[in-house]
Amino acid sequence: MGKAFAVVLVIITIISTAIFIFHGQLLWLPEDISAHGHGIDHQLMETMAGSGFLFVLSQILLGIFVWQSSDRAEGWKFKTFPGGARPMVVSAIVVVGLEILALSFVGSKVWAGIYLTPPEPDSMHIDVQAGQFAFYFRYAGPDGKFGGLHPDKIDEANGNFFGLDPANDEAARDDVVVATMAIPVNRPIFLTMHSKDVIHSFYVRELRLQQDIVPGLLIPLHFTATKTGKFEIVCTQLCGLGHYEMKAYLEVMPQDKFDDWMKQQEANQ
Amino acid sequence: MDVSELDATIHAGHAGMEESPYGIPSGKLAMWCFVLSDAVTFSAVLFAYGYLRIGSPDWSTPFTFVPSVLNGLVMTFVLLTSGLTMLAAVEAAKAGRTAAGTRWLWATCALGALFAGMHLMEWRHMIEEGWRLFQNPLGGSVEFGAAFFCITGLHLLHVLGGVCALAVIALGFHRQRYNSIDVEVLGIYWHFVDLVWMFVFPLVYLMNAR
Amino acid sequence: MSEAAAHPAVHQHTAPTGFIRKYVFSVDHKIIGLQYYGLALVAVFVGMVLSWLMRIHLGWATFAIPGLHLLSSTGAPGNVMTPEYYLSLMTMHGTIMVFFVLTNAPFSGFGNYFLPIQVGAPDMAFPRMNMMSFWVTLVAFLVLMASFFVSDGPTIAGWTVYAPLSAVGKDAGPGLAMGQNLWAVAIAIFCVGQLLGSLNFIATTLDLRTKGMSLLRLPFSTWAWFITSVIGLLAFAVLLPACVLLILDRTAGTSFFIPGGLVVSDHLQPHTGGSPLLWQHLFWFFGHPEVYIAILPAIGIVSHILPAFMRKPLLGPRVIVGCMVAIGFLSYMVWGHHMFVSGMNPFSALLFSVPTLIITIPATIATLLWIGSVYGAKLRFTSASLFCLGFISVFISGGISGFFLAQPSIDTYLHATYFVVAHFHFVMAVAAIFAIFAGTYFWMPKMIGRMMNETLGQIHFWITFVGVYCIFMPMHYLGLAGNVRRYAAFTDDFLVPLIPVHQFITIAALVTGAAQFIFLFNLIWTRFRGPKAPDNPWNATSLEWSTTSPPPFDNFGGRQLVVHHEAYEYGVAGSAGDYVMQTSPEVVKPQ
Amino acid sequence: MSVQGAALGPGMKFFVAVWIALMCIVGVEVIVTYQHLPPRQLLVWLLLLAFLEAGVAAWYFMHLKYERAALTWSLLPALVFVVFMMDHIWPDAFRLASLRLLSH
Repeated sequence: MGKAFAVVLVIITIISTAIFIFHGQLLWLPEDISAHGHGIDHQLMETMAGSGFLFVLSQILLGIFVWQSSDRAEGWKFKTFPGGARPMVVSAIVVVGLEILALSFVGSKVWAGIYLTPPEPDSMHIDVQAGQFAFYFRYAGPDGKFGGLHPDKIDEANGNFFGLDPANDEAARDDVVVATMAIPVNRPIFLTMHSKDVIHSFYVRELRLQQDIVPGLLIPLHFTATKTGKFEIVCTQLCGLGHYEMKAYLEVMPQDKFDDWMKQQEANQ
Repeated sequence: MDVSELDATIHAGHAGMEESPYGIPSGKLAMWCFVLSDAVTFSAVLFAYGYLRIGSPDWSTPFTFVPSVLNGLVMTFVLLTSGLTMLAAVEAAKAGRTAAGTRWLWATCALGALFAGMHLMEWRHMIEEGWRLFQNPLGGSVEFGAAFFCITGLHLLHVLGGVCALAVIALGFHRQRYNSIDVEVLGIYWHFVDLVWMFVFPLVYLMNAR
Repeated sequence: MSEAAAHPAVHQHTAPTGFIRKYVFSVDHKIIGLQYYGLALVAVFVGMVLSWLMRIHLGWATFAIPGLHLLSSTGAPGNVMTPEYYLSLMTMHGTIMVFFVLTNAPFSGFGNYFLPIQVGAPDMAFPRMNMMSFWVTLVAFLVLMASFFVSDGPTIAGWTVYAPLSAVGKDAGPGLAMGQNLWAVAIAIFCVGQLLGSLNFIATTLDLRTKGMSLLRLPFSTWAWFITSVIGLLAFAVLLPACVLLILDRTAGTSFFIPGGLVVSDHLQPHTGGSPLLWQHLFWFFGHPEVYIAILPAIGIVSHILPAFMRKPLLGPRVIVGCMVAIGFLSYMVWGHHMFVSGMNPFSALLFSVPTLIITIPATIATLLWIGSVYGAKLRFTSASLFCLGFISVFISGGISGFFLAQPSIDTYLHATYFVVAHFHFVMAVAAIFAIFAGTYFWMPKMIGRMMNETLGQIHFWITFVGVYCIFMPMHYLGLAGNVRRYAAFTDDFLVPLIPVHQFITIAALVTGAAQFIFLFNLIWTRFRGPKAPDNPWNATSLEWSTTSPPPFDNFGGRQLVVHHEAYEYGVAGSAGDYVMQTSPEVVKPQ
Repeated sequence: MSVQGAALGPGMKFFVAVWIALMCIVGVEVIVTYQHLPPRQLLVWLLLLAFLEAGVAAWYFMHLKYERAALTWSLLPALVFVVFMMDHIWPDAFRLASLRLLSH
């Protein structure tokens, strides 16, 4: 019975770790298209290596010890682990402690680099509004100024998703509102995000970014996309019955194509 | 086994039991634990109040010295005095002076009721001024009404509960159904209600004084 | 609370006669323990069936589940689950499992039954309050269940019921009118029950220890229950006002958690000035300690059972108790790691990340001590010991993934993906459930006086053990692939290719779930047909084994026990036998 | 320590003195309130006084002084610890004010 347990345990361990590694992409990660993402991926790899090692080690150890102690002779006098509890405590504190130090040092830097740095001064500013169950994106337009928000004026039927007031508000008149977020590649982007109803979340796997959009707050987020393509922006914060299909597309395009796109959008407004 | 007898067996280092680390009756220990957890409850509410206040630029501070703060002062005086009478009750109970103990308990009960009465009067006054859980007659943040009525209301509930408990214990103590330990345990609760007010008064009244 | 003040520690020593007083409104901690266990048993099967339905829907979104419309005609037209109904089931699954299974069974259930016995007390310190705490909990459960039968069904806000989705009322979606009210009320009631229970546990552990039962001689399980009750005392005290404020937001028009200018389904909400993050802070301030309320008793139970089957004491018993205390402390310093990407101040994220990582140290120490204790042991393989070993394995698997989620930099990618689901199911749910199973196979002979069937028990173990790995390991891969959780169906381009994995998980879940009915059958069969259990079937040492199975009304038949030994003296050199009971007067020669 | 727990109090006279002291603290609080300090300073003062007042009340009125030190040393650290931990919400609260989207 004990041998069976040990064998099963080892098999489980091997399969589990194998599937992590021998898969299409390493660790199943999607490609990273952001300037900061490599830091996160690197951190992920480090953690995977360290904790994967601990995982295999402890599972295998458990398996071995169980195997050994499965069928002892009658009247077997138990043996204590050499050194008793001390090696356990020491190794745990040292090994895990060191790993923690290493991880939190590097990790904190990565985190700070993304969330605690101000956006580049020349960033392109896009205003994001999330609502049940769609994202809308707003570009300042030629005047470079955003119009004010008036929740009471929100009127989805007539496409006034942000609650703009072009009648009395200069800045609002040329705001470009779209349902797909197009950005130029390698250009720093600065998002100000707000929600019109409940909490939503802005998640782009390939950007390695996730940020909840809290109603009543103006949540800042900034990044730079380094690869062109079309990616999905999905909501990761439970926001109601349509949560699972709340998404928009992020189109990263070369500067010139972006300019054309923007002209077209301004024409459509 | 009768109450005091069991406590005696537990806490007087009876041969049958390990001695309790605090050397107090279980009822008293439980009341202390309850006070601890209740203190956490109150701090949670007060923290929420602080959190919302910091987040509201348009916070209004409506309390003038007369009547609000003055009224609060008198209420504080009443509650502190009730604490004193509670102490007298405990002392008397311990000294075995049942009649005196009962009288002091009733006195405490009366003061508690008086406090509750004054509090409700004040509420009525503010509601007449147009304060609601969701409304601010001064046009500032509505969180003031919410915070005020919830915090003072939570405290008021504790006072009313205490008043009922006082009445019950007073009756029971008079009939020898409850002993001095019960009186003391109730005392801890009553002083705690008093103690909470010591934070509610400055944080909810004085911090919002004009 | 004047209950406690009015009647400190009343103990009847004569069993009540009459069914009602004896089995229904009983003040006997053993009956109350069984009642809690029974409640948890009902709850766990309800929760499991819900998870089945969810899994089937995730694997085959258009599959018509026969008879589903009986559960909710609006939620399942033509037996196909609607997205909102999926969310309802998900919410109820989480709430039921966390509150009424993981908190009730290992803590309130086993704790009520065995804490007084293990300290050598005739009953809890406050039997009436004990009874009250159970009935309050039962009411909470019924109120929660009632939300299945209200017109718009249970809440869809998830078990964390984040405001404002949970606070603005019916505009936000189905289930958020009456269903959400019932949820909040039920949980508020549940808090009261837990507070009463915790007071009782603390007073009993400190005051009712029999002669010689010094604090250091308490079994691990008692330590765990004691520490857990302290955590619960302080944690539920925060959830209670939070729920009350939520109820006020929903019914009295306050705006604690609702900011101004919200337009929900084209209605401009009347609220202003609140903060959704405030709810998250209050909830997780309770929520994280709650995780340890679920797992600490499990750790205690496993540490209590293992030695009996290894025939040797655990390594560093004091250290293990120390680890439990440390974990209890740290549990209050880390709640913000649930909120890394919630819009909370990014500085705080760093603040919360470090203690979160530090928690892994006591956890690792405990794990290594278990593993090291197995070395050189003479293992007896019963269902109980197998589930203990399984516990260690899944506890490792679940704990490891904590390394990732504790770091904000990685969490920003993995947050709200199936990686998180895998993590907390392994470390909290499965681990705790394994401990509950171990406890059941170990203690049931004492609780109902009959031996459970070993063969069935071991079949149950093998299917469950392999099953949970098949269910939850793949979820890590899904998470790393960016598979978002709490989705009723996977329609995003990058999620569609992952559906086969979900189908595999679903099949595994169905099989594993089915295996639980073996356990249920075993339990019922044992209750009525099982062979009579001896007083000490496992040759174990702690006090519960020095009384009859099941124990008499006052636990020890009026005997006043005296404790002479540590809780786990197995294979003691210098002792005549293989083990020394705590109560045995035998003097062991020090070697 | 006898069964009665706090059997040996110092007598009512002393408690009356404490009661007067408490009233004085409340008086000071009110006086401080009307010094027109900036809110944060006022808060600090009021909290200090409130903790002092509460401490005196717990120490004498609630008889902590007359219990074993163990009781104080079990209850107080627990409460202080939990309240201290709750303080984690402040950095967030202040950020909240700066991120407010709309006037209300």
